[in-house]
Amino acid sequence: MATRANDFALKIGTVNGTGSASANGLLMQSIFRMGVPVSGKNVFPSNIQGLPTWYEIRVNAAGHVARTRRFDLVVAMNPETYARDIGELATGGWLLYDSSWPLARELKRSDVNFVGVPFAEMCVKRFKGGRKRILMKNIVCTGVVAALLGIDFEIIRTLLEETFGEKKRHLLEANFTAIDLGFDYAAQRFDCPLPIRIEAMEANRDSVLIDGNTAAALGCIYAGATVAAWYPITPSTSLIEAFTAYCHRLRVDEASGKLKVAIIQAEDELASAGMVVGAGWAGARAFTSTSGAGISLMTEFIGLAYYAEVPCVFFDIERVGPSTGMPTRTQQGDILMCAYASHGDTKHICLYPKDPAECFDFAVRAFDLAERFQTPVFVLSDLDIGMNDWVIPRLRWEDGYRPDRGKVLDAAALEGMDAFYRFMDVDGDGIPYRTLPGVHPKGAYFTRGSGHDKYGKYTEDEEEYQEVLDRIAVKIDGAADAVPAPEIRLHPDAGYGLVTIGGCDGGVREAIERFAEEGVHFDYMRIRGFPFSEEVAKFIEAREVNIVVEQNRDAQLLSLLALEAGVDKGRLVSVRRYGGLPLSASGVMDSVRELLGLPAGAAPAGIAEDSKGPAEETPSGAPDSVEVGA
Amino acid sequence: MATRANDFALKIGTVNGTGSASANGLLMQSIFRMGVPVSGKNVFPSNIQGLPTWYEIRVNAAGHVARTRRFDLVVAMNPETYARDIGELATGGWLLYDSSWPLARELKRSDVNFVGVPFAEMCVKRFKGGRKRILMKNIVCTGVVAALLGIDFEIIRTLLEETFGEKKRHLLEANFTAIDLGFDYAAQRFDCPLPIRIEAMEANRDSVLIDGNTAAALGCIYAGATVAAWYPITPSTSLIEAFTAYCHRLRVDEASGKLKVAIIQAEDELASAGMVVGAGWAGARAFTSTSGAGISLMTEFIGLAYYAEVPCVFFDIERVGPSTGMPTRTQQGDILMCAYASHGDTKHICLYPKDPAECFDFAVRAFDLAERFQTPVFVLSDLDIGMNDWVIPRLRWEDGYRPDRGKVLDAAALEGMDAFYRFMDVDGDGIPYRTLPGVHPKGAYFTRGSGHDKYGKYTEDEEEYQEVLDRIAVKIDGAADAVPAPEIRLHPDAGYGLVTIGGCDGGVREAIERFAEEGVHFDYMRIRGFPFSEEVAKFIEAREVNIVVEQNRDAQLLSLLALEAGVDKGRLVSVRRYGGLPLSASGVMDSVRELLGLPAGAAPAGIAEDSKGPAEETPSGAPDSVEVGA
Amino acid sequence: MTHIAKPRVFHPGLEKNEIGLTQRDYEGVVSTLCAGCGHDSVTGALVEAAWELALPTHRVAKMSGIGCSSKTTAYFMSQSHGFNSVHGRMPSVASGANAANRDLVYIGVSGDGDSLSIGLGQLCHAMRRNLNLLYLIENNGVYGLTKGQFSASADVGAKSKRGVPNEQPPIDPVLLALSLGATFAARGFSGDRKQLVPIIKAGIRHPGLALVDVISPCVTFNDHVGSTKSYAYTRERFRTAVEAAFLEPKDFVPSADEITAELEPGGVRDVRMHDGSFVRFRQTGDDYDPTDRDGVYSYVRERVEAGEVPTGLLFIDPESRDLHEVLGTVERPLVDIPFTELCPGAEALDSVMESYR
Amino acid sequence: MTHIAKPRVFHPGLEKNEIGLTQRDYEGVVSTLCAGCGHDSVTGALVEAAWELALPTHRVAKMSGIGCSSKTTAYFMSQSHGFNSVHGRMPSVASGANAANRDLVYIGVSGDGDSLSIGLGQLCHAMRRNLNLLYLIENNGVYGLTKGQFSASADVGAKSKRGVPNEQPPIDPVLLALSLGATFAARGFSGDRKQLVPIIKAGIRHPGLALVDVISPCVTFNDHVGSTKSYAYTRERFRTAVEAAFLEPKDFVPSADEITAELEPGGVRDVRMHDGSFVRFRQTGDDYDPTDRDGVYSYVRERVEAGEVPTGLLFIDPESRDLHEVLGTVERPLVDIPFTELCPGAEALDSVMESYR
Ligand SMILES: Cc1ncc(C[n+]2csc(CCOP(=O)(O)OP(=O)(O)O)c2C)c(N)n1
Ligand SMILES: Cc1ncc(C[n+]2csc(CCOP(=O)(O)OP(=O)(O)O)c2C)c(N)n1
Ligand code: SF4
Ligand code: SF4
Ligand SMILES: [Mg+2]
Ligand SMILES: [Mg+2]
Repeated sequence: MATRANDFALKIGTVNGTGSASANGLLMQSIFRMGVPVSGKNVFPSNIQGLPTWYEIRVNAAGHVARTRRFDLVVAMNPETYARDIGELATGGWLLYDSSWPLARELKRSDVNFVGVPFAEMCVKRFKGGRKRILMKNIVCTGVVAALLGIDFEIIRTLLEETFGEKKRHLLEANFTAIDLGFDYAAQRFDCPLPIRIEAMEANRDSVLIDGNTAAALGCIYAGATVAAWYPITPSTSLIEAFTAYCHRLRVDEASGKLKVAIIQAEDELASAGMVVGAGWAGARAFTSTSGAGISLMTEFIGLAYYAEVPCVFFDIERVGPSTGMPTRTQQGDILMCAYASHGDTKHICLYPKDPAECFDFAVRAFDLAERFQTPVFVLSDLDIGMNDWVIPRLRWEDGYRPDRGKVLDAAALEGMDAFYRFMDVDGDGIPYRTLPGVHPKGAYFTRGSGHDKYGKYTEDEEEYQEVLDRIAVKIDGAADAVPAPEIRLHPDAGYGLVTIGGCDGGVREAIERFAEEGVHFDYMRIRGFPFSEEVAKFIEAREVNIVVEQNRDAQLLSLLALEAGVDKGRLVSVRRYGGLPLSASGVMDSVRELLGLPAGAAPAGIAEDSKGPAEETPSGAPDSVEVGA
Repeated sequence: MATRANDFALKIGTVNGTGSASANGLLMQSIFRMGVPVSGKNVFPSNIQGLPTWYEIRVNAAGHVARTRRFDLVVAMNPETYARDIGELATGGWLLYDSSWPLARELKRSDVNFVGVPFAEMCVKRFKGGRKRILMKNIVCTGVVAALLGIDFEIIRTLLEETFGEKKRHLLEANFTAIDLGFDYAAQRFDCPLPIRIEAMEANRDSVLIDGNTAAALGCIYAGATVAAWYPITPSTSLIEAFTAYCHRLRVDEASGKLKVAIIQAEDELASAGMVVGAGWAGARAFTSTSGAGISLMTEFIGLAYYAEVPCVFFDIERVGPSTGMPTRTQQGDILMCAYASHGDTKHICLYPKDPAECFDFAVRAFDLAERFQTPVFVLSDLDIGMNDWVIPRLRWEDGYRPDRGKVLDAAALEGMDAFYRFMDVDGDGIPYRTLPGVHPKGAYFTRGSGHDKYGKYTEDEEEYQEVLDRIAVKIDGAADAVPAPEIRLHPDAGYGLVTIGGCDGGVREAIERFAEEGVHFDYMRIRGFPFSEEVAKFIEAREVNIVVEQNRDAQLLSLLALEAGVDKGRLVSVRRYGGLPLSASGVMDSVRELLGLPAGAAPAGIAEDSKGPAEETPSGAPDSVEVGA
Repeated sequence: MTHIAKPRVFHPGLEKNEIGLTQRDYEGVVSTLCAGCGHDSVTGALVEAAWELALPTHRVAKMSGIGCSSKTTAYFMSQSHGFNSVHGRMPSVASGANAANRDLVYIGVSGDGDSLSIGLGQLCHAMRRNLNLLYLIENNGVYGLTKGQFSASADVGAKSKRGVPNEQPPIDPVLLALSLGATFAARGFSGDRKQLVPIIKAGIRHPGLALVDVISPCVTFNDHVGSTKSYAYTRERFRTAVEAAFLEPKDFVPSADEITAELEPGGVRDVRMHDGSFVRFRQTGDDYDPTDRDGVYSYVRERVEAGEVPTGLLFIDPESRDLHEVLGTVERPLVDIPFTELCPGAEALDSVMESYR
Repeated sequence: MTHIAKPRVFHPGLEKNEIGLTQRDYEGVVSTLCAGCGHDSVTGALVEAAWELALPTHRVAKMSGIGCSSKTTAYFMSQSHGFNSVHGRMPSVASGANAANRDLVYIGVSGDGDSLSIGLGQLCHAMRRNLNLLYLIENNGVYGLTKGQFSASADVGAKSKRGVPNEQPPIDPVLLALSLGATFAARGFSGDRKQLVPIIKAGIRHPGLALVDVISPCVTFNDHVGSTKSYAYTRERFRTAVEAAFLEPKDFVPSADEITAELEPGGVRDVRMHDGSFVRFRQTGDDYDPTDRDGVYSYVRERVEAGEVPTGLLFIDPESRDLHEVLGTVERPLVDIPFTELCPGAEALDSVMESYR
């Protein structure tokens, strides 16, 4: 096989709770340090210890980050999943397994190469204690993989030193031993590196390797959020954990050593929602982070915040629904719920980041929008964006930034007024003026979720009630131009539009590039905010066929577009992938091919992919060979 | 003025908590007993005592029940609202007020007749004790009105006897005295009856006067519901109260005197939802009754019931939202929420009754649908339907009815099976077989809201997960032909379609009749269930312009049609009335005229109406005279 | 809650407090509750207490849920911000507001349905969090606003207006508070303003959650014979466990009895509050220690079992540490910290980024 | 919760109970919890108790919320229906099921987060409703499934794995149960199956809600030094308040000590259950009356204050009346009543209609 540097995918199958996570991270980071674009997907179970778990690494010089469905190298450390793991190996690929025990006959495949290393034996010889042996096995394995892929050994050693440093000297030693053990073993027995290999590049000089939840947490800190209320739920928990950790580093008052933030672990999601509403009302930039089930529980409070016009920010790190669903799998199933959450007539501003970079950026914007429009704002991320490590341009901050507090009247302003009316449309933009408690007697008003007129007085009069509700509608519609504009990429010869959202970006854009190689071109639009701006409608109206790609069963983005973009639904066709794994380019291509009746084109060299995928959307006839890498 | 028998509207303005309710009921019922079609709307405050409250009665030989916005007779018993009450009087109408005190100059209107009766004085003379005087004032007033309208006095006396009977002899006496007092006073001083009057008919021989919540409660009893869990919330509380009262009468076990039903007042709506889910799972026909805010709190449980496929019934007696909104006003603001409640991909069966008759019928159907499709079913009624008294055909029951329990396997069936799999699509209709706990060991399975495969086993596998979720989608779509079909009324010369839902029926159909008198014709479709059947799409597709009339701000029915009926949104135009009062024909006509650019036609004699109404939808230029009755 | 502004006739006679405000300045819009509703008396006590404490009106935040009781926040202190939130969730809204601005005086008014039925979880956790909040439960044993269904505070055997007895054990907010580690628990009666006002004042000054359960009869749905939350019943069973007076630092004179460790009837004991003010407890006959959590619990249980309604400032923990002390937040209200002190700036972000390379 | 069917090898030796089932027949799918998790021991105790009581497997309903603990309902009695509902809401789901079919044996398993944090309100109200349910809280002081945050049962001063101490007062489910009028309250330890099994058996037979708080250490996130819910800490502070044995009617022989009103150490007292079975309490040194609600409360408070973990079948109310008695529902399970007995029929409707004319 011809060498294929910096363009392949590998998958590591282990058992969770055995320390494989850190070993996987080590591998990812070392590739990143070699300056090569890389992406990792952690496919883990909703359990703490003892079940199968996988880590997928894609190395792609061109910077494609989408998940792949076939792998060139599979590291099978968990006998329980051998069969499945071997099945996902691309023809001509390599299987690395623990040869301490013979591999069952029936698992053999003639079209792939089996590489056995007696990991268990080696560890038993070299290390004492069951736990240690289990942990070190992963490191030994990393050593082998490093050798096979030609990863710069020094980088690995440096990384280990950085992680353990002087304090954990003994651990460091053990890790060194293990790494060497694996590296040497492979170096001596196999001709390393394999045709698939890492070759140093300079692509990451200005990049970082970070997950979306951490980036969002940093965004909250930089936006000046001072109150966070939360309740643990996968995959949103790490956002608050990162926020907490960084507040203890960046939000400590030198003098007193105390915190310039209040982070409250609430008893449940109803309470955390209530807390951010209360804090927003009192004048703080407040947020909560949760996942679908949490939003369901917050539904009543969301309606209150909408109607009482209280700024607050909700992060919904989506996971697979409905109900408890699959807590450790990704999906975009809350698009409709967040847009309309709560009873009665409500509509909410939503932002849809595509990666950690936008998580950081949109987090900041979310607070500005919430205060400017005095309403709840949702940031819809998902498990893939939030919990996986992504290579993104280093996050930067513009010190000139000042928060948009919106129309808040201070003491001086109030002093000069004869009377203040909370819900009056003074400027004709539907946005009333707001006062904060404790500022000035003249600013006092009564906030309520019950019927009120523009003066803030309780009412049961139809016209007084409607006047306020209609103004709120105007206000929210006005946000269309304030939310992040759609990302649009046009191609002169494009025949169709491809419309998508959030984390689908990588898979869809890669699909577009690969279709381009087949001479089929698409215009691209990624929705980044709701309410939809003019541009969204323009793009769709300008094309007969707009294929909407999203990760849910019911085409929720397409539905929202049909309802709110004021476009002809007939121009929208749907492609959905919602099994819970990040979107892959080949998955998109399969469906698009089927939709447009395109021939199954040969995949460009180097991308190992197959056409297996969710039954209902795959051209059943597609021969398995078609997409297998050369 | 020419006499106008059995075709006029009157309004009574009093203070709540003064016993006016029973007096109003007395009036309503006596008219009903005279065999004349009548409808009453109670416009009351969200408070227990001391605030203005109104009762509107419309008498209409043709059977029109929609609310009117102008009145021929206004009984102003509450000085605090004199101005407003007098303002709603139609030209040529009568104002009945308490002349114990002189009427303020500025309140006088030259185009109406003022009828003063010294109610307070009369009561002080005749009755002892403040409370008694206040209560009796309303009865005296009823006596006066009875005389003015020529209501059969014997009927009133009989009604009083029925209410108080022998047990409350003293009360009966007092009421007789009061009624006579008022009747005689009027009979002697004014030439009774007025041109607007009641003339006995035979229209009600086979009718009853009942509210929707009571009818729904009876439906639940007849459907065999055995578990009801609830939490008080206006306007849904009276449904459970009626259910409770009738269970104590119709569900008592002779032998033991115990109840064949469990009615649990839960601590909140999350709990009541959980209880109906648990009861449905255990095999009971279970329901809860609530209003918007309650549904918001039940959102998480609704998703569980959908995904775990548990039958249960939710009554949403809608009131004005968002948030606490106006608890004692009516609206149709939960259409979208109920259709899609909960995170992830969910879709729910919804039924939309138009009056108490359908509340009874649909309650029964709701349980059949819930068990047949093993899913939550929503019955969306509203405050107007639920709490106001309607004249409807006497409710009848077909003893041949047997509940549709759907696919439930009994012990015998299970005994004969090798293995039972809960979520398998055996029949290809997307509906799996179900077993009940305690029936047979072979029927045991594990119910969960987390990912599961068709065998009921926990899964995190994308294809196993999708297989189940896709089947559920098929199952729910299959309900389209099982829900109540739309009510369709065609007119040969119809140029447009008028589409509406629930309680809008009366107002819209009256508008159609009145437009017909102007030579403008409409085809009519009233949506009665979701998912939408073929017919719905056919009707809409067959017409260029379909005007969708509904009572919410955001055109929720129109949106649902655009999304789910598979029709071109361009054919749908919206008319919305959402100030919280029941829909009036003139309100509909105003908006339709504006939409279609029709001339403001003269209203047919006898209907006292004006064109005042929610600003944004009223042709501002419409001269006030136009619609005032001759 | 309809807003009917009161005629602000000028009364030269109206007494002014230290900051020059009259009680009128602490009033709200006219109540729309039923004539005779206990809640209106509680409102009166609140006005009196706030006036006596000379609270700057705009520095007070009134929090409530939904119910007749929750409506009352509109009936006092129109010059203060008020937040009438959603049913049963006032505690969380108050927690968030308090987290954002710890310097305001938070007055929460709720009902027994709002706090003990739908809101029980939030009440319990708010007590555990000990946020600085006066938490008044206007307890009438029923859901007034929804027309009189039993709430979770209805006593066993209590009869509804229709004569149906309640059979579920009641939740006694005071016992609940004691068992969950609350730092201030009291019970009053809307019919006894003299006892209630000092309790409210102490509760406002208490640095933590001050739970005050006020028996506040619902004249419309639960004031009949057979009710255990009626005026008559409460008056009859009313028992003062211990008397409490609130003393400002300036008004404080150490009492003679102070030395007497023994607390015989009439004996006095002063408990110092964090701000230097004092609560002076006077024995009423029972040997009673308002700082002994378990002792108070047993006392209340005994009296309740004996069919009495034990009242007074029943328990206070002088060591109370509020939410912010536990969270370790800065003294300054978070809302007062300028953005520049909250945003770490470009450089800091740059060094953070280093750890992601 | 992945379903790995256990190899059902035939063990001739496996003992059979009265209905001919072996313990194997009461087992579930293989646990996916961490090796050493306390919850697995509780599962074992449940299997043993169910087998000893000879429960017909299909007449048992297993109810749970969400959490590692809630997962365990899949790990016992595969031949029983199970409902793993949503987080913190098991009590309401169980209430509904119980309302529909009162004849099943309801076994609810929950966690401290599931029951005391998000689910606190539902737990409290379920206890007040006293539905017939064995309510097991597998209490480890943390949210295991979400990786170890403190739950509402974490003790003051308890240190998280990262060394951060908890400062909020804990909720003790037993004290909560006592103060809310629950009719059965016990505490066990996953490490002491001998004590736990009879408690579970008595709880299953108790006609009402039997709250059993089981200290069940989370080896992954809360079994370190500094934890107050670790195996080591619990073993060290473990104190048996009173011993309890469960006796079937047939096995019951009135004990000699029975007459001794005085309960000296070793003294025995038999409490009769509604179905004729007995719980035999044996004094362990403390003069202890398991039927004295307030006495038990004070005892538990004292021991806890003393830093101990008081365990045993702490309180039982022999007069317990369950949900159905209060609701006045018929003896027969509602699900067993044929439709024809539920539907009043056309005639009845006709007469009802008369009142609307
Ligand atoms: C989510 C929700 N459920 C139900 C209601 C209806 N509701 C309004 S007030 C109330 C009970 C109030 O009782 P309580 O708190 O005791 O106040 P009271 O009226 O007795 O003073 C209820 C159930 C509501 N507003 N919101
Ligand atoms: C509504 C909702 N919020 C949050 C979660 C996430 N969650 C799952 S289990 C759990 C806590 C479990 O703690 P506990 O009940 O103590 O069980 P343990 O794992 O400790 O046995 C949480 C917060 C969820 N599943 N649903
Ligand atoms: S109903 Fe009861 S609680 Fe409500 S205002 Fe009237 S008396 Fe007060
Ligand atoms: S995380 Fe803790 S509670 Fe969960 S299984 Fe592991 S040890 Fe048990
Ligand atoms: Mg109350
Ligand atoms: Mg736990």
